[in-house]
Amino acid sequence: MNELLTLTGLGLFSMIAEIFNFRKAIFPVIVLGLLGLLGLCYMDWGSYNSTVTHFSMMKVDNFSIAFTSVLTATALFWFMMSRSFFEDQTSMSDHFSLVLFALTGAFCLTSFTNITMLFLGVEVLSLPVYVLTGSRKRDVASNEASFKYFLMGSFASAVFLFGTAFIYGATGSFNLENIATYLSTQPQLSPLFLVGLLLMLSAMAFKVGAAPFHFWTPDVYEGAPTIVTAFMSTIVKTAAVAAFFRLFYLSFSGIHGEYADIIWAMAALTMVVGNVIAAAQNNVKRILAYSSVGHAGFMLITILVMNDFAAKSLLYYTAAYSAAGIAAFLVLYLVGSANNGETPLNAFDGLVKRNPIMAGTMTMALLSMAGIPPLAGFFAKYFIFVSAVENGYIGLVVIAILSSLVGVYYYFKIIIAMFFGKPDNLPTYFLTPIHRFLLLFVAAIIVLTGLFPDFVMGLMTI
Amino acid sequence: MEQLVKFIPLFPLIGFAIIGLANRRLSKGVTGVLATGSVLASFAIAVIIFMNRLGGDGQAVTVTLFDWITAGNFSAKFSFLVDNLSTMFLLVITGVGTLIHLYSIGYMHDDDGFRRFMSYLNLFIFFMLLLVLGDNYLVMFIGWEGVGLCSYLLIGFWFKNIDYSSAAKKAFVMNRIGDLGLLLGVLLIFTATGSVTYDSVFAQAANITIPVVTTATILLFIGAMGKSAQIPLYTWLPDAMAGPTPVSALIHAATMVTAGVYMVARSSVLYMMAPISMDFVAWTGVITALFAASIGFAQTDIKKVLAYSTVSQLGFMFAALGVGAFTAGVFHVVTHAFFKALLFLGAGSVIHAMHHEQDIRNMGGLAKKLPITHATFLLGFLAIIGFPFFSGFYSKDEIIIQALAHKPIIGYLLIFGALMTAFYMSRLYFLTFMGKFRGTEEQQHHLHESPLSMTVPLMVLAVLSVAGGYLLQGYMEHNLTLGAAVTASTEIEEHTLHGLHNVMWGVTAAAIVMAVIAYVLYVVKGQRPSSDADMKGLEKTIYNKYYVDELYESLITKPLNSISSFLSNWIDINVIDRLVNGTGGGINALSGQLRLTQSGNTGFYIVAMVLGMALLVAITVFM
Amino acid sequence: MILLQSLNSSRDFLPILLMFIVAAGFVSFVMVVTQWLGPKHKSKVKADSFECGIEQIGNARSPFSIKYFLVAILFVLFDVEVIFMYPWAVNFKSLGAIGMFEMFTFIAFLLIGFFYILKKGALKWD
Amino acid sequence: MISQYLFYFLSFVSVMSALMVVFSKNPVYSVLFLILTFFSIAGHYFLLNAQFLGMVHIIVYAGAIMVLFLYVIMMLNLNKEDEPGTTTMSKIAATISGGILMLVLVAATRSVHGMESPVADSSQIGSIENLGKVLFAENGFLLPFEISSILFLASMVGAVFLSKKEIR
Amino acid sequence: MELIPGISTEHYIFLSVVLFCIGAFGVMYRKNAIIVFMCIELMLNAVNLLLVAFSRQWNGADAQVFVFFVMAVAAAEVAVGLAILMMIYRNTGTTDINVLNKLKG
Repeated sequence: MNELLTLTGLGLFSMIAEIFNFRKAIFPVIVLGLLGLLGLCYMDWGSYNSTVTHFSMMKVDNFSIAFTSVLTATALFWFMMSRSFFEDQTSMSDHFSLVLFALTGAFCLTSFTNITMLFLGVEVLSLPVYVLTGSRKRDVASNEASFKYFLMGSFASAVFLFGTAFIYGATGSFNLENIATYLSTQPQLSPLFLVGLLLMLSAMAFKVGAAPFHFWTPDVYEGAPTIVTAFMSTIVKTAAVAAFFRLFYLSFSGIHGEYADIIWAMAALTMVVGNVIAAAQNNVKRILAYSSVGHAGFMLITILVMNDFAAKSLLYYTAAYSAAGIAAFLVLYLVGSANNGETPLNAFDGLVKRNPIMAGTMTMALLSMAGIPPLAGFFAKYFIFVSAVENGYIGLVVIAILSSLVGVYYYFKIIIAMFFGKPDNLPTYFLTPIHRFLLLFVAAIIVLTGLFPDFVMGLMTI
Repeated sequence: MEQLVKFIPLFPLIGFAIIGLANRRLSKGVTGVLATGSVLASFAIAVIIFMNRLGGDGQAVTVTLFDWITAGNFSAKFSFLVDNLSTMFLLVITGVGTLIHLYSIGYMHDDDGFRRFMSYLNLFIFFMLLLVLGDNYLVMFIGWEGVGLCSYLLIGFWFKNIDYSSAAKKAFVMNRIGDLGLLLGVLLIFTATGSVTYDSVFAQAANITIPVVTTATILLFIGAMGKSAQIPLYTWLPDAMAGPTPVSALIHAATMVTAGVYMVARSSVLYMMAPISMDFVAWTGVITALFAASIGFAQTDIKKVLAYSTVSQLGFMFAALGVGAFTAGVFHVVTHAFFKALLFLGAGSVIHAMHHEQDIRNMGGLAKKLPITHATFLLGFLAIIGFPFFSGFYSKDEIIIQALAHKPIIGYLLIFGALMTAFYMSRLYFLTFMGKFRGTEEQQHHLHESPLSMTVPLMVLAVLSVAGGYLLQGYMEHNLTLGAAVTASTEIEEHTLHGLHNVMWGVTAAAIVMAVIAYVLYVVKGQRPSSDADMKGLEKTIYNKYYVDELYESLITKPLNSISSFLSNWIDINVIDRLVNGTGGGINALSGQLRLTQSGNTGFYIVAMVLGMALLVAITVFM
Repeated sequence: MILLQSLNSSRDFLPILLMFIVAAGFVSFVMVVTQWLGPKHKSKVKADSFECGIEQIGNARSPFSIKYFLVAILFVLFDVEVIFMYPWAVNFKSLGAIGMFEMFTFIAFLLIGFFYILKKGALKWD
Repeated sequence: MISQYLFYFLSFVSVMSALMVVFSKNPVYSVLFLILTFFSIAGHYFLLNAQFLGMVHIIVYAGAIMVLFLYVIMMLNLNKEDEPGTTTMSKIAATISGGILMLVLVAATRSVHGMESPVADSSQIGSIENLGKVLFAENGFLLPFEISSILFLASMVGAVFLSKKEIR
Repeated sequence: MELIPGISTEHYIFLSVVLFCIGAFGVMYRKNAIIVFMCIELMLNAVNLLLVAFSRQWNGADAQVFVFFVMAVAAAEVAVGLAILMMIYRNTGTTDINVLNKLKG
């Protein structure tokens, strides 16, 4: 609850700070605020038992604390990476307040116990991101991305609400506990419930970008400003998938058998589609966009497995993916901003010569995403595979490993360009101290969380 | 005392960190000393541990660094297993590693990327040590991937050349195919036993059903096939010769490529339970041994010959493992590490002297100009062909004897392979060091012996190649108890083995005869491989006074040459490369089709979503 | 009356419904009557925007100001916010101080938003 | 029963006008038909005893949102009848998939059994007082209520940000 | 059971499914962005209608309160959506969603 208030306060502050000429103070205050938020998470961790609910709407348990910590840390990195981007814009406070409001929504998504909160959280998260996607107002690509995202997002919201209505019709409640109770007491499942469940499933699949509801992802990721893409692929994705997991964990796990096959097929399709299409791309931003679709598929496996270990694996996966995503998108942003915003593969040629830190961190990030040990991404995949194998989804694991093999192929396209390409007529980069620190720090995180996965996994003890 | 093992991987890691972070701030000299010194320190500890164990009871000791992962039913510790097998590998890795680091100081001294090179080498040593030290499959897998990565970085070290980087890519892709098998195998083992730690896996091995263990071991072996360059995943290794020579010596001859052998030997308990897997391993090994040897006949690049010879020798090792002679296989890993590293380093010395000329048709008569290199190379050559009492003699004979005792067909084929080895290695040796110099005037003018930092490792390795086999023979037999079942059965057949030893003398003699034939052909008759331009025309102009020559030519050399070039050109390029490239192409084609769905049209996207939704509901509700 | 009873609905809303019916009836009555009473002479020339002989170019409504649009959008937002206040106002007494605090928080948010809009100049018409 | 006839009448109006929203060539007609749909849905609300909601519905949708739509259409001068770029293919695809969705949903929800009947007389459920009590109760919808103010703030900032001219 | 005399819950479910599908159909069928938005509003109204019907059936006010939030979100979405639309209109001079297909592949 304190976390929610802090975030709201920060959002309000940055919204009006520019008016009061506090422009210079915005960034330090946000950083301090987010650090404070991490402190609050630390204090709250473990002190909540599972009975404390706030207004019967949210429950701050270790699941939500753990995911909030990951989200907050990612947001901290995100602000550090994007500071220079927004500082030369006139509307810095608009951007920052929108992002903070989105974070508020993300926090609701990790701690809700009522579908109302889930719905409002999704909307509070999505609306600012629609706007941010279109924040390059003169750029038609940015406009198009924003429009597509908005249109399909509101369509998905309508589907979500329709599903909610059916669930309410079957159970008479929006409360997740009541729904779970309904499932455990009702011998005969109402057809309304199943339809509602599937519609909600579709909408959540849309939010995490799972096939066949993934179509918005590549286009929107490509069109959005790179900084915003970084936000979407890390924070929005983490929050959405956490919400997905929480919703199904708290309410629907009683009828796991009814929808298991569907999530199985969805996960398989998502992994294959994301990774295979990425293989033929030449724009690095688009490669990362498709790879993000692929990662959503891996994350879906945890929703299929649906136990405590799966929750931990999901936490670890999102943390690893967010760290790698921040690093990769920061490098992408730096490369793109020196190249008129374009990020074709050959803009990375010989990056190792032009800036070893950027190339090194990018390599780490890509290797981690590809799942090469001992980096964090490997264990993230490994834990998910282990949990899936334990529950007998061996076929899915085979598909997952095969598609991650395809993943290695396209990640290496980028690495090869960076190491073996000829840097003709391409600029050398000079990093600001904050970016250099961020790159090195994230690279260290990728390695350290790989070596000590228990640290992240231990955050959550459901 | 075994607790010291913690420091063994630590030193190379520190070396890597210092060199990698300091970069330009360290002089080349300091860098070289630091890199070599860190591995030397590890070697010293390894020796201490080894000596200590020699006097002790030889029990395996587990040294836990920290509790690594505990999540749900899954737990793994980051711990090291010190037993006779891992100690043996430790000695080889750090020992040969030290020598090759030393050698690199001289060999790479003028290169711009000297520091980067040394840091990569240190990193490689670190991962290799993790690979052999880990007490569970997970730590091993980390080392496994890490050495692959370093190998990739080092093959592509001279990345200005586009061929090199494509070779690096090929190496990586092929290794990933193998890794897929390995990972699946480990997951399967985990499913079956609920653990990935060697001890508990082997303790529960009896509870696993035979089909599962067969599948798991074959999957593991697929990993080994990739890493140890067995058919059909071998083509990356010859291509990997694009990297600097010390890399070829260290990674692609002495250490990394034997990781597959280590892994199979480590899992010997599982393999012993699965006869089908054993057959699979043995046959893959023997086919690779013969196939690669036959390709070795026609190669003219000095490093390529050695590369095919490595593939072939690895085939020998797997054949040994496959027949249940795990100890013999590991023994051969050790001796092979000595003499093959020696041969590669010698070749490097030659290349260094010849100013990066690698074609043996342009060499010859180097014995006088490069006395140390020649002498050491000769010893290495004698070791590999199994000249009596050299190291190769002991290990190779052991393999063949065990094979004859357990799977005779494989034994006969291996004898044939040994003879082939003797021939093409002799050809290499004689063409390089004997006869007249065939290079350019300028090259001849600049011929010089390599600096001391390069020749000292050669001499040390030469000593090991000569004496290593004899010294270690007893230790191997008594202290490496792998695949206990086989050892027991061999004792029963003691008298048979004795007879087989006598057979081996005949084989050795035959090998020497092969060498002599090569001597006659390439030195006395001065025959040499025709140049690329007139491969067919020139063959007839070589004088053919003796009927024997012609007979030999038409009966042996020509068929062998044509088979060899057929295998290397046709199968390599048309079958295996096409298979590898075809997979990539297939994915690209599929990708090209799939991306059409991403039409950019919002209306279409929503139609797809609606249909998806309808499908979900229809499937769940109506089925 | 019978109709409304059969709807089971509360009679409190009867006047409102009647008002709607009267309003709708009046509008439709006027529209029908004007159609019926007014003279109808349709011609192409008469439908033209201008009758000065020059062909019209473009459309009369092409230039627009974004400011007006912004005002309309903000109106919608505040309009919807107000609907939350009816239930609060009706229950004002029973909700007590806590309810007061809740609504004040809500209104404070609104005011911050309003302040932001004012300072951003979103409501300036020129 | 008169309520039955009223239901069918309102349903007919809402479905027909909804279809007309989709099929009208002129966007202004679409808006007007949508308003008609909203009124008929408000009628359903009254029918279902959700009196306050019905009024709010009219205020919000017909009174504010649809005015905004109409305003935008007028401002952008979209009262033209042509709609370029619509291919027959896409129309067919839309019709088929819309039809499939309806078919599947109707079939899936057709056999609703075991619905409990209302516990007591529910005429006061939809009253302002009752809704206010639920909305502002401690264990009611207080938190979403406050969160929705954040939503409004976010959309205000977003709308202002996107519409505002960039200062050069 | 009967929500109102002669009319059962199934009737309302059927009605809102039909309205929802008409809305979804309109989203796919029309290419004018404004009308597409309107069709989404239609879908939301189908949801509201269903919620109100269920509220009557369960005798629960929470569904009606939920409808408030749906309305609030609809208003916020419309505000943002129309702002995006105006921005696009300023840059491209059209509201045809077929024009917006540059990002693909």
